[in-house]
Amino acid sequence: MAMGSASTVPVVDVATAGLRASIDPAGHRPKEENMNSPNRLDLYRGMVRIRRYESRILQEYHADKKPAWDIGAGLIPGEMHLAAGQEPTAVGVCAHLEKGDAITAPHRPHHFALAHGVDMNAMTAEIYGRTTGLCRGKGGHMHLFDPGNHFSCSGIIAEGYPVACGQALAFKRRGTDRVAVAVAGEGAANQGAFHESLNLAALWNLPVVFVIEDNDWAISVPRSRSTATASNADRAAGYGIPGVRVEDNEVEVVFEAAGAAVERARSGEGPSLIEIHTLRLWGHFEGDAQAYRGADLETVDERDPIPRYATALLESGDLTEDRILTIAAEADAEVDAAIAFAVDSPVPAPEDALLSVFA
Amino acid sequence: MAMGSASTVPVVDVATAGLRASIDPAGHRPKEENMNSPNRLDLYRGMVRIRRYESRILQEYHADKKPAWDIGAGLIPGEMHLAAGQEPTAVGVCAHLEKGDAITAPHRPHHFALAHGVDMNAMTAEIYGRTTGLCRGKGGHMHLFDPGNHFSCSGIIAEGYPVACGQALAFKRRGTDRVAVAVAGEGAANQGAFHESLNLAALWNLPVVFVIEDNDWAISVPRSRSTATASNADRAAGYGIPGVRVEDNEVEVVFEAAGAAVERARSGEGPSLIEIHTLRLWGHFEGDAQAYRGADLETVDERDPIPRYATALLESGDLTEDRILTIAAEADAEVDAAIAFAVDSPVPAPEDALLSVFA
Amino acid sequence: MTVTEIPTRRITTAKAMAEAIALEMRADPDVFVMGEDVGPYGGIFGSTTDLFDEFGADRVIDTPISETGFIGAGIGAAIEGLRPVVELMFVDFYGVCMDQISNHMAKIHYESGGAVKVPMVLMAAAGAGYSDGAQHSQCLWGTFAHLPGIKVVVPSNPYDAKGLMTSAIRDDNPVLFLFHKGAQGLVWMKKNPRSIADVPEEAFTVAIGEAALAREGTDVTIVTLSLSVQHSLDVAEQLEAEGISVEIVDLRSLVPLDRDTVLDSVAKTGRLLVVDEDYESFGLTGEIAAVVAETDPTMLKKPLRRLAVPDVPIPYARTLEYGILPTREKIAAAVKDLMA
Amino acid sequence: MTVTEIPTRRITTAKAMAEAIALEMRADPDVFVMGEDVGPYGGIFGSTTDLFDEFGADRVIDTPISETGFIGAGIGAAIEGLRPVVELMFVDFYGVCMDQISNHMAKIHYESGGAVKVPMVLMAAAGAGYSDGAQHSQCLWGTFAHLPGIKVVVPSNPYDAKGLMTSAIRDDNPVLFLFHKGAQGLVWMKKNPRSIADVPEEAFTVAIGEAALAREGTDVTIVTLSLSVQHSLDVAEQLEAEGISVEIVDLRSLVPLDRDTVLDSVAKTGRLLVVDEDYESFGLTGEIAAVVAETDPTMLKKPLRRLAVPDVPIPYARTLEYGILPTREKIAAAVKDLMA
Ligand SMILES: Cc1ncc(C[n+]2csc(CCOP(=O)(O)OP(=O)(O)O)c2C)c(N)n1
Ligand SMILES: Cc1ncc(C[n+]2csc(CCOP(=O)(O)OP(=O)(O)O)c2C)c(N)n1
Ligand SMILES: [Mg+2]
Ligand SMILES: [Mg+2]
Repeated sequence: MAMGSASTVPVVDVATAGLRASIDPAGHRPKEENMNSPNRLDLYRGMVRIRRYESRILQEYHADKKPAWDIGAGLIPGEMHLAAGQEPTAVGVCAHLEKGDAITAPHRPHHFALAHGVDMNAMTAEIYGRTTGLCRGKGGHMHLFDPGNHFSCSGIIAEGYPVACGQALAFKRRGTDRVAVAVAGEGAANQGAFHESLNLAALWNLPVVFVIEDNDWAISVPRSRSTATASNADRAAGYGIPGVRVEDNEVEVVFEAAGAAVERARSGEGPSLIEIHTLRLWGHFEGDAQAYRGADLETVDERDPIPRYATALLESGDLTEDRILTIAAEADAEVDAAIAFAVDSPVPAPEDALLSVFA
Repeated sequence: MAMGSASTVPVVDVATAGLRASIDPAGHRPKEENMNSPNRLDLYRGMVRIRRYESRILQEYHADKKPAWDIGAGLIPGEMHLAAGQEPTAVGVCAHLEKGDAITAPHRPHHFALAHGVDMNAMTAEIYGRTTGLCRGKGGHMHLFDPGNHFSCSGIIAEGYPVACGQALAFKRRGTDRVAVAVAGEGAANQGAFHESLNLAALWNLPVVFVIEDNDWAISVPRSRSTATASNADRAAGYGIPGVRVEDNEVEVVFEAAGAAVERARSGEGPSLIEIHTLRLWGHFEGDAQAYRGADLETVDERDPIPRYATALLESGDLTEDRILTIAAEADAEVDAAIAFAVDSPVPAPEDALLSVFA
Repeated sequence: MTVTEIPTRRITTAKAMAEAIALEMRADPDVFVMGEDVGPYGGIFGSTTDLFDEFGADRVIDTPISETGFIGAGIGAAIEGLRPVVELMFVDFYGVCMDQISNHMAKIHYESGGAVKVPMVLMAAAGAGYSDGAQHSQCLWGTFAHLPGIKVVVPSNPYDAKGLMTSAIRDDNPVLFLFHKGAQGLVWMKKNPRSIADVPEEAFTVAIGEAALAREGTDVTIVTLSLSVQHSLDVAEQLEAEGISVEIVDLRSLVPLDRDTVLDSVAKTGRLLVVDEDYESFGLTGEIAAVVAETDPTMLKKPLRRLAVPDVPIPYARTLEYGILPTREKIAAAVKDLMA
Repeated sequence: MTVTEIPTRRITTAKAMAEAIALEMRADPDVFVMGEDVGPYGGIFGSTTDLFDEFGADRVIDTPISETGFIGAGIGAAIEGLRPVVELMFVDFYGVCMDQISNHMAKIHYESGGAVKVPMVLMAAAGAGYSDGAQHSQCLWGTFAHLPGIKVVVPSNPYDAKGLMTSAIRDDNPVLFLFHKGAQGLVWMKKNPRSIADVPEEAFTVAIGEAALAREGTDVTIVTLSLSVQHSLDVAEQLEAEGISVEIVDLRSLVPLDRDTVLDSVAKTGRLLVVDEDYESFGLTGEIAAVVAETDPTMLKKPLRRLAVPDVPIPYARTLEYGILPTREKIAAAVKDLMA
């Protein structure tokens, strides 16, 4: 890490947080509830759902690449960037979103897709390259498009930021109170598009929440060798917008910070930036041996946010051991079904590659 | 202007500043002298020299475009961006530079070229598109290259910033104490290249001085409609480097701020940013009717930094009415000679266009 | 080419573009304009003249010099169903925003398997001829036509400019609309009288993907576009007096490319000159050559001729610049060569 | 192609690139490497393997994800006389830094009238075949070859990779070195055995601008480059058994383009297939067609054939992707068509 000290955000008082049922599968809740205390069980459930998904994709991705590991082989080919460890970011932010709000995610998109209500079956079928996929097999894991949920992602670093500004511009022009969330990694915050987007959103007072997932690494390059400031929140000041750095990879802390930012955007007060110090539990992409990671790798498991949150909820009485098992089982069942759906879906015909260049 | 308040820089005590002779035509002086009090007569002379040059180019540019004004016609064709009013920036900064230091200038480059010692004859011949020009007529007014003085410019907004970083990187790798100065307008500070360069220079501790000339306008777009912060100095903080905004278009104030930044770079302490609130005395380019400029245009002449500086120097006794005339006459003579040199030089043969694609 | 029943007036290409945009803005509140100096200034090359006065700052939006930012914002707005008309001031500046153009604007529809549409117009000025140097004088249409997912149109006259702009705005796909500065009919730039012409007042379309036979002839086919159409027409008139009959195909669109019109003309004349102000190699002239050579090379009575910028950056000095541009003199000489 | 007097070993294309860079770095302290993950990681596609260990962080520099910043910095360093080897991780990312590449790296020498040199290598991974989707699978060499001022080389095998890299580093001009991921010989990607081959240990050059006759034949000429050379060689071996004699021109360089080798071969065989993994229109296949058609279209006994990506973005699913790539099967079918 470079110079400067990170901003801190008070941890919400977990004892006073109540439990409420979610109203849609993605965990979106009515606006009036969102900004208040979190539904802790929903947050936990949302994280577990993502983790079970990523773990299973991990397993399936590698399953048929043996004995000679070939990136292009198997039922799931291509690059695979999994978000294990970063669940607090997606779940904490998306808990404040409603259907109709937009997200542009980067190359590591699954957690935000799931947390924002993208259909797990269609998403999985896309990752398997099937005709039932979100994009009929044309997009793949880095290019998931779900216009119904205003969700998209892009494999080009930081280039989802400008697109989110445009979605926010459309929301604003149409007089809605929709919000656009733009997500990128800490490595991406050194790309020109980041700067241009923050200035544009600030200048035009657009309802955007810029989220930076700081997982310490951009592939093999540590933050200290990519970023001249310890907190991108410092950069927000250069655009006259609020910037906050969430130092803890805890879903409730993220929830709190995101609530303020989403509320600000939704009420027409303009954009904000949230940098969340999160954790890349696994390699940058699958197949990454992480030799460069050194000692950082040794403590990774201890820093896993999900067991830690489970422990806290057990202690506070919000969760029981039984419930933990049920939640995991429910998630597994959903994931199993999605994988089965994908595997059973047809593979596209080669000649379909010629379709959809133009509308 | 948007939110926030500008940083201020103390005006140097003009009464204590002595007069010294310059040691080379560009006004470069030995290092040990540069950082101290300014040679006020040199500063004045440098500004007048630029102004006489720009005024004469203005006149020559329009002279043979009558009666029907045609941008491509006449002895000087093409776009023409003149820097009248912005002399304090170039002169104040370049007074600290030595032969061997580098500058990357933008589309409005003449003042920095002249202040940094680019040969007026060769530069003028280039603007006239002659074989004796700096670039044998291939470059033109936005593409002046003088490797001897490590001077270059580019017509693409902010894209000189990364190149200056690379020159600074070379200086540093070679173990010299050379400095690179990157110049751009306030409009350019919203381009991605600005951001990437500041981060890179800060991260690698490069000897760069980033200069922003804030002349309130980017063609017809006022700063308030381009920039979400009142001072780009605020942005420097996002890279952990010093940023200063010089609110007054006064050469000695610029000199003072630039001295600190150049000294910092030269001594290996890394980059800084200086934003100078300067004045675009004329149109964005020649032919610009400036209808968009409104009331701002009315006070332009009062804000001309050169008469104001002359008055101050007359009052302080550093300058006499006689001296003013001599300095103007000397400048005119030099400019006359340069224009004569250009006009008398040969026009390139059409087939020479095929040369120099590759070395 | 003009539709004579409808009231027309002589207007410039620039005015024709602005008029097409205004008509679509009146008809559809989702159409809006963004770009540098498109507001009170009216566009550096006049493409948005008077729009600000009529539609105000909310629909004619001056942007910061953040092309990645605002072109990306155009894409985002288009995804949400608006119909942005975004100006990149000079096509030469594509390099600061090419990712949004080629990896996003061009690909989102395809990547989404057709689920997402990007109904957006990106317009940009192109072309040389007034000593604006290597970074402000390029055409680059070959660069964009190479990349799948973007329709590319390049009008040569006011009528087509209006009709193609209307089509572009109504198209559900991203359309790159390149206009040659020298064909805009600007008061401050040397121009061919063909840059001012009769154009109907009301809205009309010119179909994207259809070339025009700008002139019929029997001896030589010139396939070209943009300002070079104007030059070629001048040359054809001059050569007619010398007994050479020149047919001119004005491509108007590069994507989709109207191969049939090209092939029909070459089949008729057997002699092909491709005139292009873009760089010669790996561009338009090659594509036209391939269209012929993969169809039937025996159509060519003689080797085809390419007249384009000979793979050098555009130099500044007038003699150098005209040394590499496809001027009337060079077009005429190439036609005569083909007839020799 | 190997020089037999010199000790050789079988190495991958990736290793050959890294070795060439290492040899030049040992010989010239001004050579250094910059890019994302070029340090301890050794380059995502192995192009800088082991360089960090030998030369350290000062000469093998990991950069932030700021391609405009660090490519521009490469240009600035080159202007001052250093010889940077800069990696753009995937050529698909060109859009975020194309201004530095095309308006600066490519033009400074020309704009300066020859006064300034930019001795820099920009290397980037290209190509599809492993389901990396529309933004990570392009070749795009046609895009760069269209723009004057950049030499463009694209090796198909380890020997040429080493020799061309050495030439590129020693060249006083900017050289874009594009390498196909599928021809790197990576352990984690399906590969053709041709991606591992004999290469001399010491430094040697392959001249930029010279094509190679990868195989001699008499019936059909395949003009191609990069991974498609490997496929074409496989096809030629297979078709030999069927009595069809295929000649293969491996272009190796696109700029400068070795027209003579192409024309000599087509003059000999009279049948031309151009195989390209870049997009079909306005690219390499067109350029080769033009070279023939402007020289002598009667050389062609039959219309030439183009086999390239049919103007669609690269789709993700394996069936779709191989539906549009120039596979061995499609090459063989096209050759047979030409012989029919
Ligand atoms: C413009 C661009 N440059 C480089 C890459 C290659 N790349 C993909 S992910 C990545 C690292 C991203 O790091 P970060 O933004 O921190 O996100 P993380 O992977 O850590 O989630 C890089 C360099 C890219 N996709 N786009
Ligand atoms: C990337 C890019 N976008 C747009 C332009 C067109 N352009 C040239 S100068 C200019 C305004 C520059 O404003 P500023 O940076 O404030 O400099 P000033 O002209 O005021 O000196 C613009 C938009 C350009 N040259 N490059
Ligand atoms: Mg990261
Ligand atoms: Mg300005």
